[in-house]
Amino acid sequence: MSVVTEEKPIKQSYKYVGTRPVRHDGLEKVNGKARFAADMTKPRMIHGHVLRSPYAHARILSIDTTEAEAMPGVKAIVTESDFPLPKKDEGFPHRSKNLIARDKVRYEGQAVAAVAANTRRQAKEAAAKIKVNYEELPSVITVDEAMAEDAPLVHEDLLTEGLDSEPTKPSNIAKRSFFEQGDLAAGFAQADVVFEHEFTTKVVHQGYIEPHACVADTSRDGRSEIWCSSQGHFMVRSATANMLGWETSKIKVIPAEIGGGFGGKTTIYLEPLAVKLSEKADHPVKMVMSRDEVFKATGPTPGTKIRVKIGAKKNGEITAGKAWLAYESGAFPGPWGLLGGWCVFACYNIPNIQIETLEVVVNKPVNIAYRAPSAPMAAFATETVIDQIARDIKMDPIELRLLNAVKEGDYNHSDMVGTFQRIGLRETLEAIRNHPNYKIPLGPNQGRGIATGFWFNIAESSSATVNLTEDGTAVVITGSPDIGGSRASMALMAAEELGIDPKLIQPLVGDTEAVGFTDVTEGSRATFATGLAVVRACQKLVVQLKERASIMWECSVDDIEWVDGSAVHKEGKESPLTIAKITGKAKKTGGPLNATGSLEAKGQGPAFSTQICDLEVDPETGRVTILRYTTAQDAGTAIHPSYVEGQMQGGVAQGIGWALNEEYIHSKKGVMENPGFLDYRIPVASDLPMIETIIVEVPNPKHPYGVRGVGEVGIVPPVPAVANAIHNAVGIRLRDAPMSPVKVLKALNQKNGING
Amino acid sequence: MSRLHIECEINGDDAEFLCDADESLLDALRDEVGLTGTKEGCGTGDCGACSIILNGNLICACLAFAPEAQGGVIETIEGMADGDQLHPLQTAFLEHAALQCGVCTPGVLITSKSLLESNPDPTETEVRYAIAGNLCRCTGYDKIVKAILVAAKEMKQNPMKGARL
Amino acid sequence: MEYSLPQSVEEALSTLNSESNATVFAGATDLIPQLRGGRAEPRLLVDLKKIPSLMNLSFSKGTWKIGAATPVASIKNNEKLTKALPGLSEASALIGSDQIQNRASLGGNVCTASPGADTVPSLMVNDALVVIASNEGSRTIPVADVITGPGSISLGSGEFIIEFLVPQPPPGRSDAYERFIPRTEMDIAVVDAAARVSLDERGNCQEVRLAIGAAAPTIIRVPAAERILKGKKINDELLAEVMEEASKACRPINDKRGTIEYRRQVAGVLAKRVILLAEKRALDKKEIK
Amino acid sequence: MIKVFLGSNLKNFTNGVEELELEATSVKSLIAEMDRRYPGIADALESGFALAIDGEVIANPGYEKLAEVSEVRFLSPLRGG
Repeated sequence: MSVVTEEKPIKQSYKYVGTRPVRHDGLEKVNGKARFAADMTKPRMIHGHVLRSPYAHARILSIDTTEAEAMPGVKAIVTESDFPLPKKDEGFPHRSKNLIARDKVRYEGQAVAAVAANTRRQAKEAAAKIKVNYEELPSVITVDEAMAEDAPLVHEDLLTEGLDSEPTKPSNIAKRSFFEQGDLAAGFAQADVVFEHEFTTKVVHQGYIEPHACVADTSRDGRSEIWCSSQGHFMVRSATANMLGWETSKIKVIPAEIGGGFGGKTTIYLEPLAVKLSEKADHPVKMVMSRDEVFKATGPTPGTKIRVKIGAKKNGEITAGKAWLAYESGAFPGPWGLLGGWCVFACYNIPNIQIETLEVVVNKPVNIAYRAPSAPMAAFATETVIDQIARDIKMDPIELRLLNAVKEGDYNHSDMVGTFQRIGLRETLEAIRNHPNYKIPLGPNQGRGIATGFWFNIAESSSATVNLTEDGTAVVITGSPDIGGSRASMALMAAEELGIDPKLIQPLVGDTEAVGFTDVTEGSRATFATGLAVVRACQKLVVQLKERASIMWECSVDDIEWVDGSAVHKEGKESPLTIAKITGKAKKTGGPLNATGSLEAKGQGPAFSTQICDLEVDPETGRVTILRYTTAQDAGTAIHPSYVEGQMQGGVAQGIGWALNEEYIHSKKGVMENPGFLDYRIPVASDLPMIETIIVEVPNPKHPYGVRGVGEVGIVPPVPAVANAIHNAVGIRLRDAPMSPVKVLKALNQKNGING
Repeated sequence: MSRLHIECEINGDDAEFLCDADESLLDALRDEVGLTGTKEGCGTGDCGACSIILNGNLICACLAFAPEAQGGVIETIEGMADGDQLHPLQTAFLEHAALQCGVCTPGVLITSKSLLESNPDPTETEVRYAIAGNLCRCTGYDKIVKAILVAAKEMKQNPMKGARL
Repeated sequence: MEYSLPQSVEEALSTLNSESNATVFAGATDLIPQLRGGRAEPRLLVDLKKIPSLMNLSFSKGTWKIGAATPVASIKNNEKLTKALPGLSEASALIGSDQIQNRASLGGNVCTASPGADTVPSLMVNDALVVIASNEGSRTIPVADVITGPGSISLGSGEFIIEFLVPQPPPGRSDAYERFIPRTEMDIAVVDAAARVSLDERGNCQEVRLAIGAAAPTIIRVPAAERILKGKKINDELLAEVMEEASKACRPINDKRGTIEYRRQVAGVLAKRVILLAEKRALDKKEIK
Repeated sequence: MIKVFLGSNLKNFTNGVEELELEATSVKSLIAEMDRRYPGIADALESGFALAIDGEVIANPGYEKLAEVSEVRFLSPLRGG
């Protein structure tokens, strides 16, 4: 199902954009030939294994590798002494300090040393022989523990940034941010109804199925080649070089197929260790994480504690909003609370606002992005309180949202977007209101929840090179790893520009030396920003093609039009020339035809999604079963609708997992108790219904095809949508995610006066 | 440690490899035989990315010892297509966008093939339970389930027909 | 490490005699994760799947014989067995994914001795016996006597289970199994329950058996609950008492899968549900007969 | 005259001042002027910053012209998944 608004897309109609061809990388992915990171081997390759901290917090007194070095097959060992700290602190995500422990280990699983040996078994056995003398320290695992008076310090020298007065002593709060607009007290005074509640969420992992892996081959001339999967190989190059103190150009990164990222592969973990081991051993070194290592040593999304207060008039007009958001950032400071603050009230036009955010360090892995990072937790709080207001004033929850929804020309209070251009929040709300799902009758213990979500999206730098071949096809090379079908969308945009069938386009992801610099595939930016680079390159090529045709026809370029993949003489004096005909004569008309497009993109356009969740609660066990789910999202323009739907459905599924079962469970000492897919429960196929999608198309005026990012916002509404549906089903308000059967049953017992 | 010499049939061809006694069949397939289409997502049988068929039974290759393959018959994703004739499931996955990153895809395809061989006309619920051992984090399963149902229908109508790409 | 593939019970016994640090296995679905995690370090792996009696599934003289190494998938795929012992079949069909069920065996499920082992409650309420191979010849004991605590069993180091003997229920008797997990598949039981209900001519309970898993160090029977229904027709009041006794009998722990309070409460709920389902099946069977 | 709003991370350099009014023709000259008034602020911005220029967010600003501009907001560097 698709809704197109009255406003026409930037172009009137498309020949290829909006169609659903088979993706170009599909065949290799259904026949097992696609090469992911762990599928690479090299001659003489040996294997690396990381020794990791068993403690959440401990001082490293000594590391003795003598015995390990004497173990069979061992070729090299690295510890922190092999990685002098770079002169300039790179800040978040603090890789130089995080990727190998120095004075202290700050979370269970932090790397302490790494061994390379002939076999994986030898490397693992040797690593076990490294003697690390630890002095265990008390740890802080939650926001509350970390912020308690006299809490153990994760960093003894961390002073809080952003306080009104200079901090006098170190703490676990890395940064405070504060934002105010209007007159909060006056705003709440105007309200007829005010609700204030506290919400908590746990650490949640992206859960990509492919563990991190790489092969590094460092040669004697001081250069290294890395084969790995990531969301940005240029990031891998610069981050690895920085940690090693090398010049960036000494490293070449070849992107493998990436088996899921969702933000989790926007940074590196193994690569500098592998490069160094390879340098010391003089062999290519392969390193592959186990699932246990992925959970313990890579960056999940933060646990949070959030308080939201919203006031509204009886007519539904929201008058004031106050939010306090404390986000964990793991063992080193991050930006997550601030991002949550940017999103917490972003869907609504609220005149009086106060937002305070805190970044709190804890003895857990360093958090990294996860699909619309920080927004789902903030939405959990806001959208639950909004639902409560709607129930209280007896207003339809969609009408309440429509009444207060931000629209074009409104200023985004978080400073993240600035003045909203044309946006589609209202359209997603209306699409959901008009969908049959909104009116299907519900049975006993069944409930319906609505929630909406915002994500700002990101633009950044992208490059593309397009080469035309002698047989009339186009090779489109970009620097954006394809994490969700972006090669297909690049091919469609190139096809549209060049006027040829997408089958004649070969989209590739080029290595760091084969294509221009491109930022990480993050922030839903690839189709928007890298798409712009592809469009630019193709537009240049069309100019070239017309010039070549003018040479062949001995006429003026002005007499030539580019129509449906051919040069056409405006007065019909010549038969049209296809790309193949022009490239066939390229040697005679000036040489090969190719072009590049590179830019720092702007105007990505924020995304909105509104969703309905229908579910049933088993009142005896607290089990929640999702019955139906519908999501409406503004895609701007859907380049390849199937993969837009796929992004929407994937985001919803992850959000449902977050809402119901996913969480890091830590012992009191900070040891993760569920580092595997058995007890870190991501949804399985039988847990979910079909997820109906409504693609709303409110074109982004800043993109030639109206594209806005679609990858992330889908994960924002599910947690509150589920919470609101549970309330609708059985009358309990849950404000602590995940809303597991244990918590649901406990709340039901309290409601029913049972001491469970 | 002396290594064991294992002889078996893989995707219709005779194969032999050397392995350790406690090496997983998954490691042997990937590292000794070079068939990297079968993936490791967890190593504990919880994700299904390493699904293969051993002696007619769907299993997780990470939860079998390599020596157990001695004299056995193994089917992996690399043997699913018949030459350039794709299996109808492969075609349906491509046509219905049932994959995103593609790392779970080999396992899901092998599991679906096993399902349709024992139950040619599954309901949506049967499909969902049959692939419950195959985790996919990208798709929300929606398009995977639809593609399997389409392939089942296609195979009933044209039992031997696949598509050529 | 070595791998051995004995062809007979005798060969397996002599192999085990030759190496004290040996592990027998069938499906290896628990063993391999243990090896990977460094929780087991045997010198010899003894694969029992080539021994015919351990791979058998047959019915004779009123008794089902299920080889200890037989994949549990063959239980759920056996229509006659599923009709006779639907609860045991349900439990077998809930062990992990299809991939796991094609490997995991009853022998492994019992000998891993997890408090949440899916098939054990059903085996217990059905009076299942195990035949154990040892150097002193084979011996037969009730399933419940195999498991002595979480992860510990009464079998000696040179011993292994050959087969399970499960009596065919007469008309008027049937069983049921339910497991509570947070997802629909792929989890370990938070709490589970099996019941066997035997009805007399008037539909009263001649006998009820109830076993609860994952709610105590080992899987427990609940005699107090069983007594409540003996000789009675099942009704809501009696079931409420059964639920209470089932909850009371639990000695659960707080862990990553559930809390003490939750397990107690849901143990009662599952007890009620399996008894009602077993009763319904027993009635259906009577009518068919 | 351009109205300049500083984010919380820049307040440390301005003794808590959050709003400035100053003359500048480009982002470059704006920062130079800010650094003249509050030494060190230019260095602090070296690690990355973003701007909203009359409501339009620029993720990596540096040399934008500000001839017709009335308002500039300093934002923290952006990040997404």
